[in-house]
Amino acid sequence: MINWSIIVETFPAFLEGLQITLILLVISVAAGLVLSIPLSVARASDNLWLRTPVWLFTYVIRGTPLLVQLFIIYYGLPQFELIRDSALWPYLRSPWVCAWLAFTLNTTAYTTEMFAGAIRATPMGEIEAARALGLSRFQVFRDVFWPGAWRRALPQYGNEIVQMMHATALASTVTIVEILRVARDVYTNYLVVPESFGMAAVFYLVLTLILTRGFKMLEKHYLRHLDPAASAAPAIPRTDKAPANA
Amino acid sequence: MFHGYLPMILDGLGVTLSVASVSLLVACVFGMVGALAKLSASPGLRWGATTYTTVVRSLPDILLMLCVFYGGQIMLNRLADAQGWGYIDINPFLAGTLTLGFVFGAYLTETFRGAIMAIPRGQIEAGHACGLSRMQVVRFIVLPQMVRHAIPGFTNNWLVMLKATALVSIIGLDDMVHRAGLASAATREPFTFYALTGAIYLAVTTVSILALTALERRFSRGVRREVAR
Amino acid sequence: MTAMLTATHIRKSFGAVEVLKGITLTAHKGDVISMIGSSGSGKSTFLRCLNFLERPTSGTIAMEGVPLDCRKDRAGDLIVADEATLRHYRARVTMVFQQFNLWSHMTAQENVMLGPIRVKGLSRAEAAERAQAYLARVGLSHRKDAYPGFLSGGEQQRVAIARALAMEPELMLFDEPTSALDPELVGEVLRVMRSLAEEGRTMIVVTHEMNFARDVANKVVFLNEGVIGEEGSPRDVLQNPQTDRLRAFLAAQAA
Amino acid sequence: MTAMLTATHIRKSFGAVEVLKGITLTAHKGDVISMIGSSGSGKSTFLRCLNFLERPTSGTIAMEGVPLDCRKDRAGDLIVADEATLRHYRARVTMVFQQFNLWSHMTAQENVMLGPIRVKGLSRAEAAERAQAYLARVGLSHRKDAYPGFLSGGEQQRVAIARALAMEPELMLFDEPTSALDPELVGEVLRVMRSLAEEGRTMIVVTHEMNFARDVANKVVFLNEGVIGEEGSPRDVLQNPQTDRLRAFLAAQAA
Amino acid sequence: DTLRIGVEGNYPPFSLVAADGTLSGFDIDIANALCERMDVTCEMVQQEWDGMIPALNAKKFDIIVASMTITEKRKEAVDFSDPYYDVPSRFIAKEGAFSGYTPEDLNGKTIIVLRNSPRADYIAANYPESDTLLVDKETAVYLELASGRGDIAFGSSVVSAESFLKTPEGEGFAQVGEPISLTQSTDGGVGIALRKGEEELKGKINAALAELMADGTYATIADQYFDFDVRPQAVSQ
Ligand SMILES: Nc1ncnc2c1ncn2[C@@H]1O[C@H](COP(=O)(O)OP(=O)(O)OP(=O)(O)O)[C@@H](O)[C@H]1O
Ligand SMILES: Nc1ncnc2c1ncn2[C@@H]1O[C@H](COP(=O)(O)OP(=O)(O)OP(=O)(O)O)[C@@H](O)[C@H]1O
Ligand SMILES: [Mg+2]
Ligand SMILES: [Mg+2]
Repeated sequence: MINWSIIVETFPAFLEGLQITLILLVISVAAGLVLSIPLSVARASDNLWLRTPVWLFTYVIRGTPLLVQLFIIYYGLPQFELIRDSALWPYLRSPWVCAWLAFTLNTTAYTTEMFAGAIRATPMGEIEAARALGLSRFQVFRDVFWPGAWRRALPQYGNEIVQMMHATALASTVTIVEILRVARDVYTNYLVVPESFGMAAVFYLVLTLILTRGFKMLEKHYLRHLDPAASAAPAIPRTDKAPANA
Repeated sequence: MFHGYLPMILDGLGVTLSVASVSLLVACVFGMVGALAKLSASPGLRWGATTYTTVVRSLPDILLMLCVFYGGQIMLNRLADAQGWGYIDINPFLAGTLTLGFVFGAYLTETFRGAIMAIPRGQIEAGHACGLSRMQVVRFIVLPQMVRHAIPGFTNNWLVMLKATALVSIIGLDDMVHRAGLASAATREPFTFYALTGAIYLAVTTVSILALTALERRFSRGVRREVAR
Repeated sequence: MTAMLTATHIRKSFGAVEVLKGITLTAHKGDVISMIGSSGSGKSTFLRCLNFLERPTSGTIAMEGVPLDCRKDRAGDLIVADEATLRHYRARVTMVFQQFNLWSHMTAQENVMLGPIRVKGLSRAEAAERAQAYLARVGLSHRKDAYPGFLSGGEQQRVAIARALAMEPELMLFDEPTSALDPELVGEVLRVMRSLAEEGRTMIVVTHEMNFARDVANKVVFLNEGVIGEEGSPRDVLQNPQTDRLRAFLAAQAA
Repeated sequence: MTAMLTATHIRKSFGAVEVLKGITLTAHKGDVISMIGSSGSGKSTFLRCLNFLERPTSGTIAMEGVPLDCRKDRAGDLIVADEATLRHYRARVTMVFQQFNLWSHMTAQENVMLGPIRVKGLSRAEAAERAQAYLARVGLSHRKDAYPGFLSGGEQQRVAIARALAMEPELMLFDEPTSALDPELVGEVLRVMRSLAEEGRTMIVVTHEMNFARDVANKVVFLNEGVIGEEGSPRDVLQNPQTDRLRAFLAAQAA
Repeated sequence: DTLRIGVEGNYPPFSLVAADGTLSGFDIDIANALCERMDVTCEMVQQEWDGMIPALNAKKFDIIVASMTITEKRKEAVDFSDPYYDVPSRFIAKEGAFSGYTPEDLNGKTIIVLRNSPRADYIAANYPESDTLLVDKETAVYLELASGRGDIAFGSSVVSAESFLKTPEGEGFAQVGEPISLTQSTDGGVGIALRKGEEELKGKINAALAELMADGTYATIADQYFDFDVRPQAVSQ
């Protein structure tokens, strides 16, 4: 059924594609994380002037397809002479920068909303307690506010990373040879589905499993304050509740 | 401004919307079957449904679309040849909607399963105890309440799927994005047409959100809203 | 006196645990049977078996002398042979639950109407009329358009009773109908049940309300670890317990 | 006797509503001042003003005779002129809250260590040692690695007290430290507070525990609608109330 | 009986989509003329270039009339009719940027070329020291050139002239050096692709093509688009 010689022949290409996929994922997610922290604080703030622009940004990005965003950046921007003549052009002409930009904008928008939700869920008392001890604003943010929000957002954040990994497949539409592009080329050349798209599916499946596992471990670490085992201690004998119908 | 390509793009919106809505129907069927399978007593069905949702959610949508589009057609052809049915065409519309429906069915499976489980078991028992048949219980008690529990997840999935229709251009369906591509090639103004497409998507998203919020309110009759947790 | 419902040698196991160990009980027309017993003794399970919400492991159930035609399911439990028979039977033997189990997306009146329309085949208009009559019967005419979420516990339970009544059943099963209620709401439900008893309705009531058992029931059954410990008139069973078990149970209830 | 903290003419308005109408209070070293008053009288607001969690509208606060240097913020409320001064002041005057407000992602010990590390500049090792000492002080050595979510309310509040103690403050503010606790857990917290008082710590305690006020405090302040209604020794205030308001309040507490 | 024809729409002047959505171009006209001659009703199915052959083999259509050059590699997957046109390829770049197009001239430069095409193979074989930017459609080659993502493009001499150099964006760009014929490596030019083994259909198409060329229909169509001979060499000789 499966033509192993094709697999042997194309496997190195897939490995290179894997490398590209991973690089795309890491640079987009890293930039998204850095950007979304301040943006989410602004998004959750009481100040209308801070909140609204960020809301607009996330609304627009989340309301349009990533593919269209990617095309606007990759094909659209060079339409303008202004951009072609600008100092940014040497960067923007690279498909890599375009894909990175589109993916970063995208993950930033989703992550910002996610973190903002977690921030809104912060128990204000914990913040006051930190202030009341004399911690500085920055210390409160670093030691109490952010760790709490991060932990609340973590399970969702794991999903976002997996989604982002899947989204990198769209880079294949702008000449970047990541896993899916390799698969499409293999398909065009050999016209076989299992050895091309099937192979790509295996790669993505394994990546997804690894990422999911990784986040499970992160959760285990970061969410140990929710884990009874982590707090196991000589239990105080509690008086049993009286039977309901006594 | 659009060099006369606006009607063609708007026509593409029609394609996009019909792809999205037909896909949604397909997804609802897959999702409902998946949810019932996951909740069924049969280990085989449960295993099948779990495999379906796990695999689909572990792969990029676009890859799944290509798999179904090419792989599905080739398999169908082989089957047709073997059975002597002659050629059976999966046109891109069918392929696109089936694929999107198949993919989002996996997401809706989870949504529906959660929604069914959110219905207190006692209400179903009360239905049986009155002498209602299984179908009647599903129709009059499970479904109407499920809708309410499912709407938030459903809204999310609809919005994601609406955006995912952009991918059908890659398998050659003549949707808005595909037409924007043709128009930009002809006019050499890609920004104009992709931005226009983005704006149309945003408008459709906005309308969807408003409509689904209204729908949710309608199905929440009889529910006491919890004030601040 | 006709035997309305006869349950014979009902057994029920969950996995390896046998919860009902052969229970035989007959309800005659007009009987008000009160079942008492400590938690876990199997009262709910028995009642649920009577309605086939739980499938008995063995035993027979007969209505007016006619045994229900049953077959074994894959797990080896009894199931009514034919869906239509089961539905017909359930319409004759309705059940009122501890947790009310009203359908939260329907108004009080719609809750009461659904059974008559779908099972008894009434028209909407007939069903509405009937629903209003039974809602009035439990004193809730003025709340007919309220959704369950906006009713107090006592009101909800009374709607649930109206829902059962609207099926015009021959026998009503009550599983601790007042124990999910705040103490101040118990009275209104008991009042309704008392008046049903006075009308001559046949009822089997699992309850912890000893006053109800004593004053309203004409028969009290004490269930203990899956078997009937004692049964008889309220006077015999409650005032003159024969076993230590029942004595201990009654003492605990009084405390 | 040195005046540790002097708050003079503290006023606080929320919008148009004046909640504190000029309150003057002096705490001397070793004082245990108990503040009582009906709900909404402004006790929490006053305590929060003392810690600048709430910005007073006007008034002055002085530590050991030295007034804090304040300026007006945009809303016209007072704010400590300089962030470093505020932090230093807060480290000297710590607060224990009704809702404990432990940091849920840190263990008991980490909760106690954070302030000393970040504000007092202790090393982790020193802070850990200190944290263990104060956790032992409140009887929770064995729970030092537990997360707040798995501590009982009483244990949480004792950790919160240890957290405040670890700052080695000169004055401790308690805002109804026991009122979020189940009755059976109140005792363990009060015992700790009582022993702190016996050590000679200076404390201001908002409380509804009349026994605590009577037995432990050396001064009781009755707040009424934003002004001090009565103040004096527990004996004078509690046993010999001068105003109808206080009499009514005490009667309600006794009921 | 309908014949379903796979066409592309992104390869002016051979095939393009007008604002009203209608297809036009040389390929389209030839396809229509063929249908008329073969006396079958035709249905045009638009397909991205990328999936053209897969779609044919998946029976989404029966033949491809989309300027598909006949190559050995493609012949492994599909059959071809006789060639129906042949045009050389050509380099295009900013005017004056390149004096020649030897591998030395283009050393280290980025050449833009259509992915999975004979031209891409040609570049890979002859310009190993150059970088390539492989794009999905022929029009994108010129979009990318105009936007500056590559230094020089290698495209169809006709497409580049008609759809790029004549447009405002093409201003300042020029063809570099001589036309390069890939006829040798491509079995005579551009053909109509069919699924393997459909000999009967192939025969009919070849017969119809020959008739079109003989009776002047072909020339009439070609004259609308080109001012030079695009007939395949095998025919023109
Ligand atoms: N679905 C089930 N699976 C397994 N065990 C069950 C199930 N339902 C009931 N049981 C067990 O059967 C026993 C009898 O339960 P049942 O609910 O009938 O008691 P009960 O007399 O109604 O008690 P209560 O007064 O608390 O309602 C209990 O030990 C219970 O744990
Ligand atoms: N942030 C705020 N904004 C507006 N009003 C407030 C705010 N905080 C407190 N108040 C009002 O100030 C008044 C005093 O509140 P405070 O919490 O100080 O009372 P308290 O004496 O502590 O009462 P309790 O015993 O209920 O805790 C109340 O009427 C309250 O509604
Ligand atoms: Mg029970
Ligand atoms: Mg207070």
